[in-house]
Amino acid sequence: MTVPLGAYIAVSAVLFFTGCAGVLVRRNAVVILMCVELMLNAANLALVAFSRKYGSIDERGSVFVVFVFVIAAAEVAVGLGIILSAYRNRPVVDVDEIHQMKG
Amino acid sequence: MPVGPFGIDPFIWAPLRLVIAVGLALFLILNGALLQIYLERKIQAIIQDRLGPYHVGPFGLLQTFADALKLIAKEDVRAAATDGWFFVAAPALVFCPMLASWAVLPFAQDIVGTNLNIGLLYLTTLGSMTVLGIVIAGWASNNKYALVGGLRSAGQLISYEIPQILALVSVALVVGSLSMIDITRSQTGPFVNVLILPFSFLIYFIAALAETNRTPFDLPEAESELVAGWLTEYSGMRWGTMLALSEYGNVTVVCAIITTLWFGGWQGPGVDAFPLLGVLWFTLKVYGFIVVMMWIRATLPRLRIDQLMSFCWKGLIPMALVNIVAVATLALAFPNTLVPIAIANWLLVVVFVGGIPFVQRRRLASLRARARASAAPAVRAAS
Amino acid sequence: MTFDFIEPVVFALLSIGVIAGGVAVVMLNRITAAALLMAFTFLCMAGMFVLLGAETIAAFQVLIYVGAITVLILYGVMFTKFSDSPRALFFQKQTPLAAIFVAAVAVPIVVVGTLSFTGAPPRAGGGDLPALATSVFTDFAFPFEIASVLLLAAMVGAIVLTRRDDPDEAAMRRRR
Amino acid sequence: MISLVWLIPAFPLAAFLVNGLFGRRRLGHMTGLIATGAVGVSALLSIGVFLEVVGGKTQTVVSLYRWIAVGDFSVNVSALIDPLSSVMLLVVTVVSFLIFVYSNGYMAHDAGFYRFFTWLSLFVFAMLILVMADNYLLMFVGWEGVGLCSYLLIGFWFERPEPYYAAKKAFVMNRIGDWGYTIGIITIFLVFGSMNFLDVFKRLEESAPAQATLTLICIALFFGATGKSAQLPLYSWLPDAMEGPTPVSALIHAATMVTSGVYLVARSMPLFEVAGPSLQVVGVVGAITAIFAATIALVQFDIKRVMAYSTVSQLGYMFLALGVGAPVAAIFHLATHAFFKALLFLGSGSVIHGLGGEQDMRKMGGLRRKMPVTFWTMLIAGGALAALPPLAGFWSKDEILGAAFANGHLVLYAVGILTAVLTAFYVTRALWMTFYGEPRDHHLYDHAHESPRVMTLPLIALAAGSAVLGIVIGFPPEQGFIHSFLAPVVEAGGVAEHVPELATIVALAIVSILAGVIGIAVGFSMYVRHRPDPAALTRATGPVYRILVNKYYVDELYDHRFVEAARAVAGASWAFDIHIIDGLANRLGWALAMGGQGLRRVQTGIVGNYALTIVAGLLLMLVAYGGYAAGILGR
Repeated sequence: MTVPLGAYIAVSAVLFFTGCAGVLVRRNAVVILMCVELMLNAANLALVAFSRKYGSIDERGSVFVVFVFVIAAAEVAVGLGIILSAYRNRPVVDVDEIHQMKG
Repeated sequence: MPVGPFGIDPFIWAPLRLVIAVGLALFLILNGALLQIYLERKIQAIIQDRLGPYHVGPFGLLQTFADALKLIAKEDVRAAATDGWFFVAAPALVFCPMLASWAVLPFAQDIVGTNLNIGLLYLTTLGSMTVLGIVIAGWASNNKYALVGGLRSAGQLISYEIPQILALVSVALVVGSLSMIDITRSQTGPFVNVLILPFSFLIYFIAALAETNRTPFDLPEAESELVAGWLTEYSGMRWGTMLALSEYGNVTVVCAIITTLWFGGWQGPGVDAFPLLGVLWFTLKVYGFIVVMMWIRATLPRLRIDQLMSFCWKGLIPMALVNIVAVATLALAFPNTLVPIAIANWLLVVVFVGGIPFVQRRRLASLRARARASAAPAVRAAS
Repeated sequence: MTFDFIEPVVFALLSIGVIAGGVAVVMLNRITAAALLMAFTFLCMAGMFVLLGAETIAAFQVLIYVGAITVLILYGVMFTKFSDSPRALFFQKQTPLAAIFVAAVAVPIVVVGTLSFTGAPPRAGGGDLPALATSVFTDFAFPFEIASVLLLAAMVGAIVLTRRDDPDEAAMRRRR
Repeated sequence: MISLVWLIPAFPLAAFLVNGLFGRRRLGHMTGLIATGAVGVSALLSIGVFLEVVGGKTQTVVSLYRWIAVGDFSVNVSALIDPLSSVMLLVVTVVSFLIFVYSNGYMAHDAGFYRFFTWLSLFVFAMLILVMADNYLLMFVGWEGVGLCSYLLIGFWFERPEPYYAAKKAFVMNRIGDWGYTIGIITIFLVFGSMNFLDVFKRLEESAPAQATLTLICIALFFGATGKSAQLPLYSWLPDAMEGPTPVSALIHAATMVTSGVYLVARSMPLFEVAGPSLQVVGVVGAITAIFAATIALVQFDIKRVMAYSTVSQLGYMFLALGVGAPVAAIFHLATHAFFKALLFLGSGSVIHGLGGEQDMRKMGGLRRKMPVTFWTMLIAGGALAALPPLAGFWSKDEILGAAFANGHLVLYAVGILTAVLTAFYVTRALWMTFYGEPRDHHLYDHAHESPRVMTLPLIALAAGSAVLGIVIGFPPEQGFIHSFLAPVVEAGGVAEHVPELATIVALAIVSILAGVIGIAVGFSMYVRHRPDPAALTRATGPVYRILVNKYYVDELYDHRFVEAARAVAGASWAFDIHIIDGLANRLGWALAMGGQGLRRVQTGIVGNYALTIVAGLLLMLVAYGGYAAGILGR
């Protein structure tokens, strides 16, 4: 007996929405960044699972996972850069206290 | 019922094999650490014209055993302000990846934990995991020296991973496989990879020194600046696990990688006749490199952190990139001979070794100029 | 008897680890703990990739997420001061609304996703490195280049964002 | 060798890039050497190509890459190398090379030295593209390129207003011509489904389209040609173009660019031959232009303007030749004219240089003692222009006239002869006023000096060309090398000029020699012996003279008719733009601003809220998808 695809999808979806909820409810920018990473990772799981099941031999789903890695790395680097520079101007990391762009 | 090796039911054998392998690895690590500590002290002593340990046992051979006993018996001290279970978890976080990486070290023809087809990738991966433990240790110690040490070490490890991986890539390009076994098999006879890719070996060796926090790159535990870096708050067997086991285990792993990738692994005279002889050759080569590392430690002074970083980012990484491009291009251009690659690599070695003094001189001159400029701005402005 | 029962067991453990880790990341107040648990989640995810037979992806996962991203985030945590009281950590106003929305989206997707892909299990291929590399460097060569450019841009951007130009350095530059 | 033909334009392009990028700061006067060297290499290459074509490799197509491919419309960037284009290549590169050498001396003291050579290299590149192109579109690229360079180089001294206006005028007039050209090539594509010369001509033979269409095409193309090679009605930019530096006038406005119209018509000869009256149109326009410009040239005092009008008139000759169905003669005259007219310009440039920028012939005189090389070379060139045997101009012009006569266009023939007389007269007048007689402005005369070697050597080379070129490739008349070489290309259509018998040829030759001699004689009697005295003649023919001096008031006419009209249209559209379009835009902007004021509330500035809205959007999408899935919402 082996694990059906649906199980992987379920795990991925649950993790995704956990991260989503985190992005919505947390205030600390760093934590929000972490939650975004979780969401990306969930997407990766779904991609790999699907490429395993449906993908032809050339691993297209995994290729997309590689690109997601790239995006994630870039996103963390830039996101932390933004957080740090914002923190340098005003020592807060709570995203709801950084609302100078309010209309 | 099916019968596995040694006439044991495979259902029993598979977990048994696992247990045996892990136990063997642990055994090797522990004793290796003891032996290496002894070696380190002796070699330092010889180079510094001292005697080194000589009280306990013949030639002080039992000294490290005694130390180990002391460490184990020691009381487990934990500063009150340290950070709960992080503090406890950190040593494990440092130790486990190192332990796991022994799974793919090919000691001999068939004596290997498992033959992963992405063995190299696996090793680099585990190497990168060590950082986490160190950072956590530095953080959990709740001690500024420890924190700075942890951050330094994290930055250093992350930076030096890049040239390390690039050097590995060039080998993978030439061999065409990531499995340690295939890489070893690819270099039969006298023509081991180091004759073809000396430059990537050079890069990897330097980067490996930094990866394992050996002098001249042992800034994280630079006792002159920060007491003992991220190890400050640790004592007893935690400290033992952290430093003794993990550090020396990592050194062993790195030297094993060097041996496998560039020096033909287990291969040596008479291996074909007696495969077990491979273990001997492998161990000899590995310990040869360990000794070299200790020798370097006794020889070279420690770098400053900015020198460390600028050397990595401005020196190693560009050269490693050049190396990769050259190797890849030549491998494509001459698919069935390695001679051009070898020539190019030796040239790179010459350039690198010969170039460093000039670069240093130029940097010194510019530094002096800047010093003068900052010293006498008025003069500069007038001129 | 065989080892067939291993895979589901491992999968169960891994999925528990993943989800628990994720929830902990969201709920925990201590951000360092959250970061570490995130790393744990990533590790379990890598395990899942191995279960799926994508060892390469698993290795990349550990290399990038655990080795690099977690450490970066720990840096961020250590460089920024944050308030530790649970009340301060959560949006007070929009939390219930967010919970409702997420639940509204999540439940159907999870259910549908789970139910619609039952049956045929994913085939656990062997090591996928050659296939992956082939398609990255042939069909996806152009996206690959774009991704590299993106990385470069991100690197430069991060450096520019976080460099603080100290005055005497600037003065030196002006004098030169 | 031919496969390397793309190197020929590559070198000037490289020179252009290098000079343009580094010329200002790095290179300084190196730019001249670089550009000259590059063009020299191109000249050598094209000599090789030419020899190879002579060796029998007629009509090779060197395809570089596919430029445009849209449906069935595909254009390659490829070169068509046949006798015609190889001759053009040779003329363009060699003359350019000599002029580049000359420019090194002439522009030496100019601030914009590097700019000059940058644009000049670009011009050579564009001209070569124009000549080598194997389809009308690529040719159009070169066509526009030379137009641009001519604009830039006429306005080279943009600090002064005149060059600036002249450049603008030239550009606008060229644009008018290009409009015709564009219509022509578009129609060609519509009719033949291709723009490639060979395809077009092949399909022309296969499926004979309607006469009207062909005529339209040819007239349109010819209109473009009139714009580029300064024929009536679009000639008037060329005399003003003399505001540019003299080498530019020599290269662009005498030797190469202005002849591209002739090249275009010659290239499209198969079309013109079957396109009913279009050839007659070409011939008539050419003839009128020839005599028209010649009459204006009689009374100009600016030495360069005289040359300019003579250029216009000589181009008229070439079109006349094309019109009477003698394209070979046209190309022949093109080649010889390139040499001797370039020489005349460079000579007058050297005179101007020697006199420190003075262009008015009334202030010159007696300069032959001061600058002998210039004098002798210009004398040869003048002889060639006046069609004295055995100089080059004689053979080509004689062939044109002969062809006109032989093909029964007697009116055109008469006009040609008359023009020849006038030409001989004004060239005599110009040379006399410049080099003979008493120096009229002693101050200038005393400071006059011969130009440096770098300028005189090209003069000598060109003089040699003007002297022997005709007899080398043009003798015996009607059967010379040039005929056997070019005829298969440009006379594929079959209106072969039937060769008259020797007596006729000799008679015609004598007639045209007489024409030249008469003109020269009149010139001498007027300016040496003052019989009749030019001043008196001027007074006698007051109104005519005034008309001529004022160039038939053509510019004024254009100003009134067209420029004013254009101004009116422009004003109207300006008003429309201001009031209607901008008004609309402003209203719209105002409305948007109001809306933004309203929507501002949404921007709380809190990231979490934005994320929440994203999730809400996801929820909406999910609902919609569920609706589709459940079939509630129809597809």
